[in-house]
Amino acid sequence: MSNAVLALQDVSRHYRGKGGLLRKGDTLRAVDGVDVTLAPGETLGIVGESGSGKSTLGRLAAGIEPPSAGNVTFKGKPYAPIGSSAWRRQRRDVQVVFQNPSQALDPRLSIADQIRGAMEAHRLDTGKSGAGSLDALLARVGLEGLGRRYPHQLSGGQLQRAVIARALSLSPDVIVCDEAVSALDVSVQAQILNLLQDLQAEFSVAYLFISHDLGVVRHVSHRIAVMQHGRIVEAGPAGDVFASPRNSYTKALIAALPAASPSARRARDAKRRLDFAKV
Amino acid sequence: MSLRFVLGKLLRALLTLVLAVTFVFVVLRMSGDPVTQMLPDDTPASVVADYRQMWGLDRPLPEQYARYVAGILHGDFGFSFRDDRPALDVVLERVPLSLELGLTALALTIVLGIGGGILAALKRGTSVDHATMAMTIMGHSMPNFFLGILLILLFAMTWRILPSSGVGTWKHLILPAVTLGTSYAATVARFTRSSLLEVLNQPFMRTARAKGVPFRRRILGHALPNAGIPIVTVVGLRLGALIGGAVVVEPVFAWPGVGQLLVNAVAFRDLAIVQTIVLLIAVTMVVVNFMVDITYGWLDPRIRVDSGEATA
Amino acid sequence: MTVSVLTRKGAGSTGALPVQPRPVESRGGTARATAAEPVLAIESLTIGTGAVDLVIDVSFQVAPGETLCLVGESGCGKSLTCLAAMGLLAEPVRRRAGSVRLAGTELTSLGDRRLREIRGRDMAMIFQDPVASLNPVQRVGRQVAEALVVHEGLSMRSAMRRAIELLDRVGIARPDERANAYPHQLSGGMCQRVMIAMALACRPKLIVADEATTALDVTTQAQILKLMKTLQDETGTAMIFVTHDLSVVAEIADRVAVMYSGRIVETGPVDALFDHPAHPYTRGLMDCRLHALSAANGRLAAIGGTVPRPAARPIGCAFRPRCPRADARCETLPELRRLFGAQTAACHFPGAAR
Amino acid sequence: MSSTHAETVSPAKADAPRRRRRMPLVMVLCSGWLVLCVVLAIGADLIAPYGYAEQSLLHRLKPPAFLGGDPAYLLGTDGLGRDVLSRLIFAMRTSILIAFCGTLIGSTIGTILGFLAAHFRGWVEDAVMLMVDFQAAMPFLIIALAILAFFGNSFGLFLVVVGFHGWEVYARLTRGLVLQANAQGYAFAIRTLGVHPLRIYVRHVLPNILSVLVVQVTLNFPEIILLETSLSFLGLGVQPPQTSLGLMLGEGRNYIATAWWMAIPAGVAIFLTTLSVSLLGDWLRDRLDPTLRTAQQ
Repeated sequence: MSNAVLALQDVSRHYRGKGGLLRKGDTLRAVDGVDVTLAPGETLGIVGESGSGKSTLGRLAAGIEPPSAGNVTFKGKPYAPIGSSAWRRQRRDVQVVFQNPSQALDPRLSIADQIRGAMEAHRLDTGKSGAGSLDALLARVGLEGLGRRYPHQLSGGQLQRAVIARALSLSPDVIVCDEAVSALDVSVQAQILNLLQDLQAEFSVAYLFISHDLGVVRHVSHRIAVMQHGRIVEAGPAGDVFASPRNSYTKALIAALPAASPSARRARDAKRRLDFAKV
Repeated sequence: MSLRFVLGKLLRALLTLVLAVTFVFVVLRMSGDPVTQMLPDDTPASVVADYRQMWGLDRPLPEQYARYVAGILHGDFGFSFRDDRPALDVVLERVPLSLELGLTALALTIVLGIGGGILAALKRGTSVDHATMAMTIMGHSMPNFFLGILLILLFAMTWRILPSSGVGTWKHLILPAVTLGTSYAATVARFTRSSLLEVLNQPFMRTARAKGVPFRRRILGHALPNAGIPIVTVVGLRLGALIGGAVVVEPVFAWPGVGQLLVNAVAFRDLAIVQTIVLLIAVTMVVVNFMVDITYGWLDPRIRVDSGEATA
Repeated sequence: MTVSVLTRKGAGSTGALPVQPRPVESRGGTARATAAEPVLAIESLTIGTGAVDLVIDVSFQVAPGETLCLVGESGCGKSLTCLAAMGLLAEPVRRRAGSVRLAGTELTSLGDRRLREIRGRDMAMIFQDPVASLNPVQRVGRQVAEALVVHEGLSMRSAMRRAIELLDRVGIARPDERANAYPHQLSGGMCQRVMIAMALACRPKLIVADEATTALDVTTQAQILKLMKTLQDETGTAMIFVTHDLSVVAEIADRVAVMYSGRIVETGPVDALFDHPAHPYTRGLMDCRLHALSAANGRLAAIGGTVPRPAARPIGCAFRPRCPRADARCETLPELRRLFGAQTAACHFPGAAR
Repeated sequence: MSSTHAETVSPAKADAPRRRRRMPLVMVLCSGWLVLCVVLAIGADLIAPYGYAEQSLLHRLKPPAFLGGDPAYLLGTDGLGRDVLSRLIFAMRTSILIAFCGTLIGSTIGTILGFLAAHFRGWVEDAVMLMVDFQAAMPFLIIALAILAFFGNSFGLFLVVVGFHGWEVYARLTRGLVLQANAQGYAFAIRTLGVHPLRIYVRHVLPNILSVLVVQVTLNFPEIILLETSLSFLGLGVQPPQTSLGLMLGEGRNYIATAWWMAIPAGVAIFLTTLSVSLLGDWLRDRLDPTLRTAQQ
């Protein structure tokens, strides 16, 4: 992975306990010595349960939080100090799509204005977004003719499309998707996942796809990393990790998945009874 | 309750107190030479110089500050030139009367304010609720000095059933206490209503209904213990409004308490008295806030008990 | 195509719902629970607020020991249906029509007091957010015990003893210590166990679980689902389990009712529904399911569009604008019709190939 | 009581946007009173029949015209033969001017400090919050009295002192809202796009929190009126020969048994003004509450 667009080397993020929440002197190791690389145009899935540190990892990778230790490099260069003007320029290359799209958009501006605002911040010609004109970009994400709408006039799925369009307008190399489809209804979730995959094929953008949902991660990712307690406990090509997990935590996660159908459930339960009888 | 929590709150209280003392000191020094202000205008220059040396005003500011603080710690709050006595003595002898008035008004507030607020919240949307809220907004908008004058006009002058001013019997207490308590009770009632309504909308109240808990038990056992936490806080924190109100109401009813003393002292620029009262009120508020914080922690287990015990 | 022929036949022979025979009318509302009688029977339930209907003409029944899953996306009216069953609808949302019978007793005509006596004793509810659903300033043991004090007249002391037993039974280690904990000291999964203990306290005939595992991690969800199944086997309680997750349905359901935009669009035994979903919406939900062990990369068969707002529901079949099979017929509302077996669907073209 | 019925919108009515859009009668009356106040304050010189210090010892303590007094003095005269109506109009000008300036000073300082605290965090935030705590802990009337006692009274100082009342509420509100927007809201998302913080605050955050701040103004404004009138009533605020509503009430207090018309109009004016602003504020808060706002505008 020498051509990695994004590389995290032995990265840690610790929070010092403050006040009553954590006892004095306790440090929370949200991310603890993680190595991750992301190739151009690739999707790396990060999966883990709540508190595993996967969201913190995403923020470190996006450069919106500084690591306590280790290096995060984008195209071989580290991120500039957060808040500096160099850092602001770098924001163009790495975009973030969060879980709750209604919180990511300014409620008082129209969708088109928000996208325009993002482009103006990077002195981009608003006529030439990643997909041509702004209208073309909106059409590309399935929001044709909705540019003048305000966030409260759109559904959750449409809002997430708007956020994706805003990210795309800056032609980034990487989009960090932090639980980007978790808050959406299943039918809409599928639409957004399809959109993300189409956009990747079209613009060769790389995704760092963070989710607690193993099914979603399995579906979109080329490679997968499983996180637990701030560490990556297993990583590899998506198919391999699910077909033959080696780590016990990965195995437990997969075993805890609900069955795909009632017949699959019965088969699984029967097998478990059999295994139990053998022991 | 963890020691850390108490110590943290104590530190905050002390910090506020230091800030109050510093505030008085800075204002005192900024406002001009205390010697020329505290001594009569015709004092000879040599006497002024003696006083300057005696009070240490020729020393650098940090030392002056240290002396000032040391003096306060020893109970030296300066001399009231109008009474020609230590300012602390003058102020302290007024305190019992102000306490009498303040506590009566507070009791009135708690009964009327919290009671009215609970009633309005439980009868939400009914005419009881609307009437209570209309009364609170009127009570809140009514300047207490105007209310006092109106009450005097009606009860003392027109109907002649209550004395208009002075102290003596319990009858003297009624008008000032009602006047003082009104706007405070209005604030407390509005706050009680809104915080109780907020609690009534919480998911755990639905759980209690789903459990089949009777109405009275839901309110007494679940809603009020949760709503009580912010209510206690606001009653304590808004005590400043009551003290401020007393300063205005006491002169209206010629109630010879600390408030009236303060107003007179400000009018005559008796600075020693003013600084004593300001510091006294600061101490009172700091103590009250500290007690509110501790009560809060005692009422709310989320603060009281260390969090993070177990996982499923 | 054969399916649709079958449908018409089926529709001709049995007509519209109710699918199961109505319980014998019992005079004076006295419960006469027989083995054949459903624990809960909801008929033609309509719920609305203002000028908008949120749940329309919903009917279903739950038999003793059975788990019925209510499935659908957000805004379909699943939770409202549950709250209505429990008599917990809060203004301005109210029941407009329909009946709710628990073990033969009509609940909609009961007064507040009688209804309260039934809630928590004969039927109990578990909610989505377990931490927020527990009183933050009361110890969890006491909250479990409260149901016993209220319904069985126990003293708090003996109720607490029972509460500790219950906590033990829902798999909480060191129950006597944990009974003294406050909700914020327990994890989400642990709080959900407390909620389950609370629901079980008076041995209800029916438990309504509204997205009870949605907020939990996969591993915790698996534990809670397993616990609920085990407890149900032991107690024979009927259960309504609301979820938007078809995988959870596969885990726990005996029978399924799929809701879309306020109406039930398909019902049936869980196997039938998974093997041959009849309504295009059910089929769509099945298709856009993602499963870690089955799916490979590729495009998903997504349903286009979104669930309509109740105020802007299309005339006729509400799924019409999103349906690949829709034509002019769908502008008239399809009735729920019996297909084969116990499966029913509200579609003019049930089971039709896309 | 019908007044409060109108101010709370029942859920059933919430579905009929037409009816909600119309202003309830009480609110019309409140706005009407406030407009009148502003007109009187601006045009006091033209409207008032006499000057506020114009004495006429021949016409001392005349009752209002409608109680058999001189028709030339609509609301009667005071102990120095000054026209009460004219004095009332000028007093309203002073009181409203002070409250207006005070609100402006407090809201500007508070909002700016709130933004600074939320942006810089660290010691800036600690310092601001310490001041906020101190200000909130001390009754403001006492602080104001102390400053007036030590520095002596001048109109400019009085204005500034009154202006500081309530800054801490704006600071706390602004800080909280900005932190919230920064932590998980739109402001954070926009920051990750590389937009300059100043632009985020001016273009995105300020417009979004403005409604909350406006509601706070409606709470703060009556408090400042009450503070000013209280101090003037005690003789420690606005000084004669200038006049303010509080001062008029204070002067009229001594005549309350014989010439009640000196004091009562001023008191009623204070009451109506604070009541109007408070009621409008309540109404505004209900309208601006996003949970009450209909999904479509």
